[in-house]
Amino acid sequence: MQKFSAFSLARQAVGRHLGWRPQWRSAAPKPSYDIIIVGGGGHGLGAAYYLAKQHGLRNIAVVERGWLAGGNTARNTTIIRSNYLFEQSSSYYEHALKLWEGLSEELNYNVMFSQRGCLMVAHTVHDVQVFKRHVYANRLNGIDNEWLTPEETKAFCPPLNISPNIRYPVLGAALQRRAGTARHDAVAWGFARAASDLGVDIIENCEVTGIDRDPSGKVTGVQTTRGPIRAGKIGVSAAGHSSVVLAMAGIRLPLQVNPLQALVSEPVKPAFPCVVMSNTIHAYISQSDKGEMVIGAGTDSYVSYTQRGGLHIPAHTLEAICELVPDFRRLRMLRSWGGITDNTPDRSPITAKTSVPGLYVNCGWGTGGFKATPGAANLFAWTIARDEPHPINAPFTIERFRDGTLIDEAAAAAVAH
Amino acid sequence: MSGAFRLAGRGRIDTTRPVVFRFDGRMVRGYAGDTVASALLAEGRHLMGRSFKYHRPRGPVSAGSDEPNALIGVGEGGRYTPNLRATQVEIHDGMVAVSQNRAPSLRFDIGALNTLAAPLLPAGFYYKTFMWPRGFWDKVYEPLIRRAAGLGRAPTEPDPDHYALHYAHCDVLVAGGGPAGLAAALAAGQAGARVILCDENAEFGGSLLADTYSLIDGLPGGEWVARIVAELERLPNVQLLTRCSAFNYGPHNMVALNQRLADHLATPPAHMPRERIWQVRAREVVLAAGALERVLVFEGNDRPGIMLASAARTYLHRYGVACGRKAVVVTADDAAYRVALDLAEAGVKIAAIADLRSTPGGPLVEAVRARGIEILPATTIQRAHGHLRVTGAELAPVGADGGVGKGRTVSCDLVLMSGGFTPSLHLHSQARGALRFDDALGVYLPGESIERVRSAGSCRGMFALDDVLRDGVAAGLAATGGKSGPEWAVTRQDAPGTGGFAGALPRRGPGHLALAFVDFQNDVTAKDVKLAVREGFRSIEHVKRYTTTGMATDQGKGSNVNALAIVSNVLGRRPEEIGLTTYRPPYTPVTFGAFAGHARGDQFDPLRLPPMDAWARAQGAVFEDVGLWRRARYFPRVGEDMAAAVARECRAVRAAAGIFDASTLGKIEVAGPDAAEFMNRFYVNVWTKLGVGKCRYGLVCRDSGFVYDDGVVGRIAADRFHVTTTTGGAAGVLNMMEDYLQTEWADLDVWLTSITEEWAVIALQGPRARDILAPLVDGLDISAGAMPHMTLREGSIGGVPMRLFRVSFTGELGYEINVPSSQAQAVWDRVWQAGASLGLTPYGTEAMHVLRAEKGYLIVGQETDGTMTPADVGCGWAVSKVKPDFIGKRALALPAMYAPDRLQMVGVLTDDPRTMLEEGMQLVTAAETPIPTSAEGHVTSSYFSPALGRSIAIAMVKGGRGRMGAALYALRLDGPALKVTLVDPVFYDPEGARLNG
Amino acid sequence: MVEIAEGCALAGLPPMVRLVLQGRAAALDAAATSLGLAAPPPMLRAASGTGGTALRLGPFELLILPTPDGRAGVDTALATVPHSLVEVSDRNVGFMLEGARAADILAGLCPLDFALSSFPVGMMTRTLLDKAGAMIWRTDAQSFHIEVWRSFGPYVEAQLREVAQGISFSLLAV
Amino acid sequence: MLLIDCPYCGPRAEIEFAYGGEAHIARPAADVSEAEWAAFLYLRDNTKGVLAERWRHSHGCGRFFNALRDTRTDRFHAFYEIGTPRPDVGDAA
Repeated sequence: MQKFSAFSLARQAVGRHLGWRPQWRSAAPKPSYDIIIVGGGGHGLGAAYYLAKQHGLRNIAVVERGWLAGGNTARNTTIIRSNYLFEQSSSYYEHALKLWEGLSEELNYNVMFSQRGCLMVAHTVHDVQVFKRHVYANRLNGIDNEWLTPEETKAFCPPLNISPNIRYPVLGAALQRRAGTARHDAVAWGFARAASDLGVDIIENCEVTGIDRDPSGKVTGVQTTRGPIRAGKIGVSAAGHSSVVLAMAGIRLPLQVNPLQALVSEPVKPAFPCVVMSNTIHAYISQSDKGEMVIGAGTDSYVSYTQRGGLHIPAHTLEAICELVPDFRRLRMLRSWGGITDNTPDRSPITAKTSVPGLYVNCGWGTGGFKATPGAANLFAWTIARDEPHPINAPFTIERFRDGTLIDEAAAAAVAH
Repeated sequence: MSGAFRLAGRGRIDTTRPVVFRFDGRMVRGYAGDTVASALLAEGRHLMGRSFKYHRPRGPVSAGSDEPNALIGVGEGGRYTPNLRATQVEIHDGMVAVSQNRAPSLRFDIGALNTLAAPLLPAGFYYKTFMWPRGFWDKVYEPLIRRAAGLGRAPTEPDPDHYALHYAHCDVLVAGGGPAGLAAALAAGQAGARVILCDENAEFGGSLLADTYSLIDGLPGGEWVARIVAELERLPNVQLLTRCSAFNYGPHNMVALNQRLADHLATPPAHMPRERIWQVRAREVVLAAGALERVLVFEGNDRPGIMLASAARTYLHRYGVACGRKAVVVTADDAAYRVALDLAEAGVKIAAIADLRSTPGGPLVEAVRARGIEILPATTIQRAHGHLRVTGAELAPVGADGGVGKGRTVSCDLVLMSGGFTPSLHLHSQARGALRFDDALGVYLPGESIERVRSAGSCRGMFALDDVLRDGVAAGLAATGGKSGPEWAVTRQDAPGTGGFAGALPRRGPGHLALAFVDFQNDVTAKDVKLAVREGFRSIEHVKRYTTTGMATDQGKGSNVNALAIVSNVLGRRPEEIGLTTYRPPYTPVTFGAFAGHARGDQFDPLRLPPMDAWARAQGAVFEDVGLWRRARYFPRVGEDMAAAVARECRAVRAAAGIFDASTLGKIEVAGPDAAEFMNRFYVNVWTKLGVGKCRYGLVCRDSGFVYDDGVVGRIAADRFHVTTTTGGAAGVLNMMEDYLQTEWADLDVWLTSITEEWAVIALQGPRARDILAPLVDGLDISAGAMPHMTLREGSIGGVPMRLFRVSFTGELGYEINVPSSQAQAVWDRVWQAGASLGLTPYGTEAMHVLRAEKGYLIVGQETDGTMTPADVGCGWAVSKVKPDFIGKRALALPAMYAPDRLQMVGVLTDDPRTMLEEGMQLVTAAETPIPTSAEGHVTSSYFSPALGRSIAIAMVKGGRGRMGAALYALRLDGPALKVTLVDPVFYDPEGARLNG
Repeated sequence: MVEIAEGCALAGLPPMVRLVLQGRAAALDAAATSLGLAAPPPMLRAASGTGGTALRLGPFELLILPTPDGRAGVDTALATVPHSLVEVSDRNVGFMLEGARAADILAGLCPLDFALSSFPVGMMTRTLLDKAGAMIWRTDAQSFHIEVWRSFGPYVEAQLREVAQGISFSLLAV
Repeated sequence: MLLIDCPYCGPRAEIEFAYGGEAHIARPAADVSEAEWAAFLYLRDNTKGVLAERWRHSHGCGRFFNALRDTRTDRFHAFYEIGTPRPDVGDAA
């Protein structure tokens, strides 16, 4: 692997940048692998990386039906935080957040993790109760979260309108200072580069069309648009398409995909210093390094794989943004896009073994998948390598829906984003 | 004439109406009809902006909405708007415009030093560096990068303008009002269809407005356009919208348009919205979006004074502006020859035409030759010279082998480039239309779509004017099923251009240091694109993301095809194998405020006020938002804070009586012969045995077994229940009822009606409640014996119909007086007067919460969080053991639902009665707890209880009901943990004597 | 009536008796007969008889606006038929929006097509006026009877006024 | 914004409707196994293709009804009343 640094950049500049090599090998499928990861997004690439790096496995492939990181990795609003309500959730996201904090060095790839802080703004007495519960619960779990008064909220994020005379006044906010944003593409590319360097085959434009199993039911490989590939274990990390892939092994998932839209403004000079989320009025905003305001809109209600939704959804979000930050009313939407979120009934993910031996799944991340990327990848790798979950992801099974042991972040009003 | 480059007698500007505006503080004179760009160009000024990364000086490259370079800030104060295209902004008197992304000035920008560092700043450089030392990224490097990035500054004042929204429906929406669009609209309009025609420009006509050569029915372009527009205006079924861009093509032919109404006016009329978004549902859509000329990629192609040939023609014919004195034309297409002729005819010297093709020919070329203009076949432009303005072009011959020979430099102040035309496919692509690569034209063309949409004219690769008009008519007819449409004779036109070029121009030498721009605004050069490919980014989406080409505010309108061609050349693969990046809406940027439309301020969300709101306001109440409702939280007297007011209100209810507006409670009338059966299936409780005139507390679970809502239900008649829900749950419960009724239990004869707003609810609570109420009700015996707790009576109060519930959420003797909403205030006044001498006190939601907490009554949504069973919150008694089924029954039988360590509702008391817990506090077993630790539970409600003279709290604790008397510790954010004792959650009057009094 | 845009006026409607009848066909038939109608009006249509007006909100639902004498007849007619009859006189408030721009103003808040060919006189339906549920009933080419739940009245009225203020600018009915 | 053809009211804008999830999932009796109950509550086909789904015309006639929609394109193929069988439209996109 070519080391990335200011020095290597300068040296390559002398050579007019002709010396750079591909950041990852584009591989053709071999007949057989120990482990195949289905899905070349951040989670899948990261899982392959950790399998190779931490579990000493080498004969690994990542198969991706399109181009690398072209799904939700490329379509999210890059918010990273771990201030979830339930201990199971916050432990999982905190595991990810800790990995984020060292990820640039780990991968020798600047993922631009920027711990700008995330404000969850309260507009009602009920919001205050819920967010304070978050603060106390997080602190008990060793996760930073603090309560700010409206004035403190304004001091932390000056463009916010904290006038008491607006329709839903700001009553305060929960602040996680270690939260922030990262560069979404860089995470996937960084994992791909590092995994490739450890011998992982990254196979693009290779769609899985079937899962092969032996008479005992154990997986033996996959059928793909580039031919059959044998595998000892298969880890599916295909976001919304996980249902489609697991159906090939006869497994139904508690999963429904919905369009999720997001948008950016035209770039402007630095004007918004942190991440702000308002669940009550559905506004999620931060400013990218380029200067664009990155805004998450709501989820369309229906099942769809089209990667587009109705314009009324982002319009509703922009109404909220204009109330929360009235100075931004004259900014303009530059680009909007839709992704496919894979949602479980309790809005918590699944990172688990399945009922089919050798088949593992990591899905159901809804709107929270990006922030979990290194954590989910790390624990999914653990689960595949050891054929048992890590204690952190042990509660995130498929069976919890049968047993009634849900981790209901949605119902707990911690609308994930 | 103002402006040295203005040409008398040309252009569509109104020279009788001079306009004065400011640019960077300097007065600029123009005319009505000018844009900022045309007015500045008329002064000979091309420098209008600075680029994103290298801060290169830039001038306009286009004359329309696709402009990447000439971005300006316009307006002042709350009306300041960044990043507007100078090529689009229409000037008016008093307008203030500023250049952007430069310091200290546009001519001298310190940021331009970045150009010197360009070798160190290739595509993606930031991924490779700024990693050391750890932690320096967001503290040191990122702030520096952020300050350098961004374009204009963000507004810092609220926008005073208004915006509007409008839904429209039509048979045919025509997007684009050039020749194809006008023809389509007229054909569809004459066929009787409801037609909407929109165009982003100030006037219809598109390319015809800059075409003085072609003749249609003997008329030059502009005159023909005027005739057609007049015909369209006469059709009552046609809606014409200028300054209106179709920007979003949504599912099922819902197309959004953005109409700009006010910005071009010096003093817009009062109440004129600044912009309006049209949401158009069209039966059929005709896209007549036109085509955009491609820039050429060569070293220094970004110098001010280098622009698209078609742009120069537009400035000449629409604005009467010559963009320079001496021009060099570089082209791969015939169209630029017409531009050269037009400019020459207007007095601009054409120094040379460099044609990339080896044997340009045809009538246009001959006409140019005849005029004595030098044509250099098989010639490329090696580089452009100049800094703040182009000063020369180095033209070099291209050999048969593709090698570039030594050239000569031609001095000039204007370089016009034409790489051919790229059809605008944005809306077609947004409509999920397929794209197909056309080898002959070397561009993508629209293919099949899942929507009812068709493209017409140059946006589908048709370039000859007569073809375009015929195509427009055909599209209009196809969209309406019409048989015949208008016909015109194009009596003079240029033959459609042949040739075209995409990618980086051939050059002499490797050009490793050359800055040949693909994406102007984002400063992406040809070598950046090549570097991305070298580093393994082979998908065009990857190239786009790695280099940021196509991600600037023009969204790749000018750059995508060139980037694609470069990748294609490097990889040696055909363009269609590489693909095209997805076209993302909007077509051009759209103001946030326009999306918000009327939803601003108080109208952001409906504000629902309960019937006694005005009275509460007159009493000086403090309010809180509960869903859409605004409810009185407490009624402070002079000098009282919230704690004092709430304590007083609570004491009054316990000692005398309180009055409370409970109207927001959800209410549903469940009626029909099968009403009781329905209630049995829906609620966890049993209803069959509930007598008429009796009430019962009802609990609703989901089929997951978790508590969803609760409320008192009264039986009005054998076949009629008056159901109440929580305020927030009203809509959800009714929807859930309808869901089960319509889809699971369609056999039942029972129907549901929301009566939330039919009946206002006046809660009268306290030991004196009966004394106050008894004299007011008409002939109704409400004595303890006649009307015990949990009963209801129908009757009247002062002649007003009434449903009177004897229920209590306070633990006191209490009534909820339901009266028709329109008469609620009158009844309230009567009760208020009657209670005046008996200590009747108004109370708000906060006292209501305290009083219910003293009694250990739960609030769904406060004690519960969607993961609680009835038993968890102490309501296991309500769950029927005998019913064969009800919603939630099966799930409640799961072992996990009655596990001993489930969270259970308990009371908690601090050692010090003055110490208050905070809602949300976590409970643990030891005062000194290592972090992280799992919680034993958490505090859900915490108040100071005036009745007990101490703090009280409710908590959900693991196995809590079996741990009465045990000690736990509530963690504070700072300071030592607080010891608490678990107690029964009913703090006050546990035997219920007061309730039943 | 208050003029809220050129040639367009808005007025609150006086109180009136409103009854929601739900039931199967027999109940709707019986009620229609008692109102003096041959049959219940078809979906999304209003019909008036001697006993009052019936508005067909749903396949199993009528909104009945009885005449002062009509109410008793409805009760009587339904006595033996399974049904639900609930008075909602105070649940709703009504507005009258009249004038040449009335349909345009509604189109600023409502996604329905108000062209006469799509929404003829006598048609009514529940729908949305921006964020408020509403019932719109076209009583004449340029007259609309609007009903919303009481607490949404101020919001809807303010929205109608806001739209009306900006309606005249570059907007023509098609 | 989808255009949804309510079987009772005709084509209307999506915002008048509430989505009701996958159709034809019958609620089992209360004595089924845990796995069957969980399947009823939570397991969904999440079809990529033609999906039978429920909508409620909540800001219209109030009725629930079923629709067939291709989740790859969002194109509707049929609208039909609750309780009636799923029409056969094949797998056309």
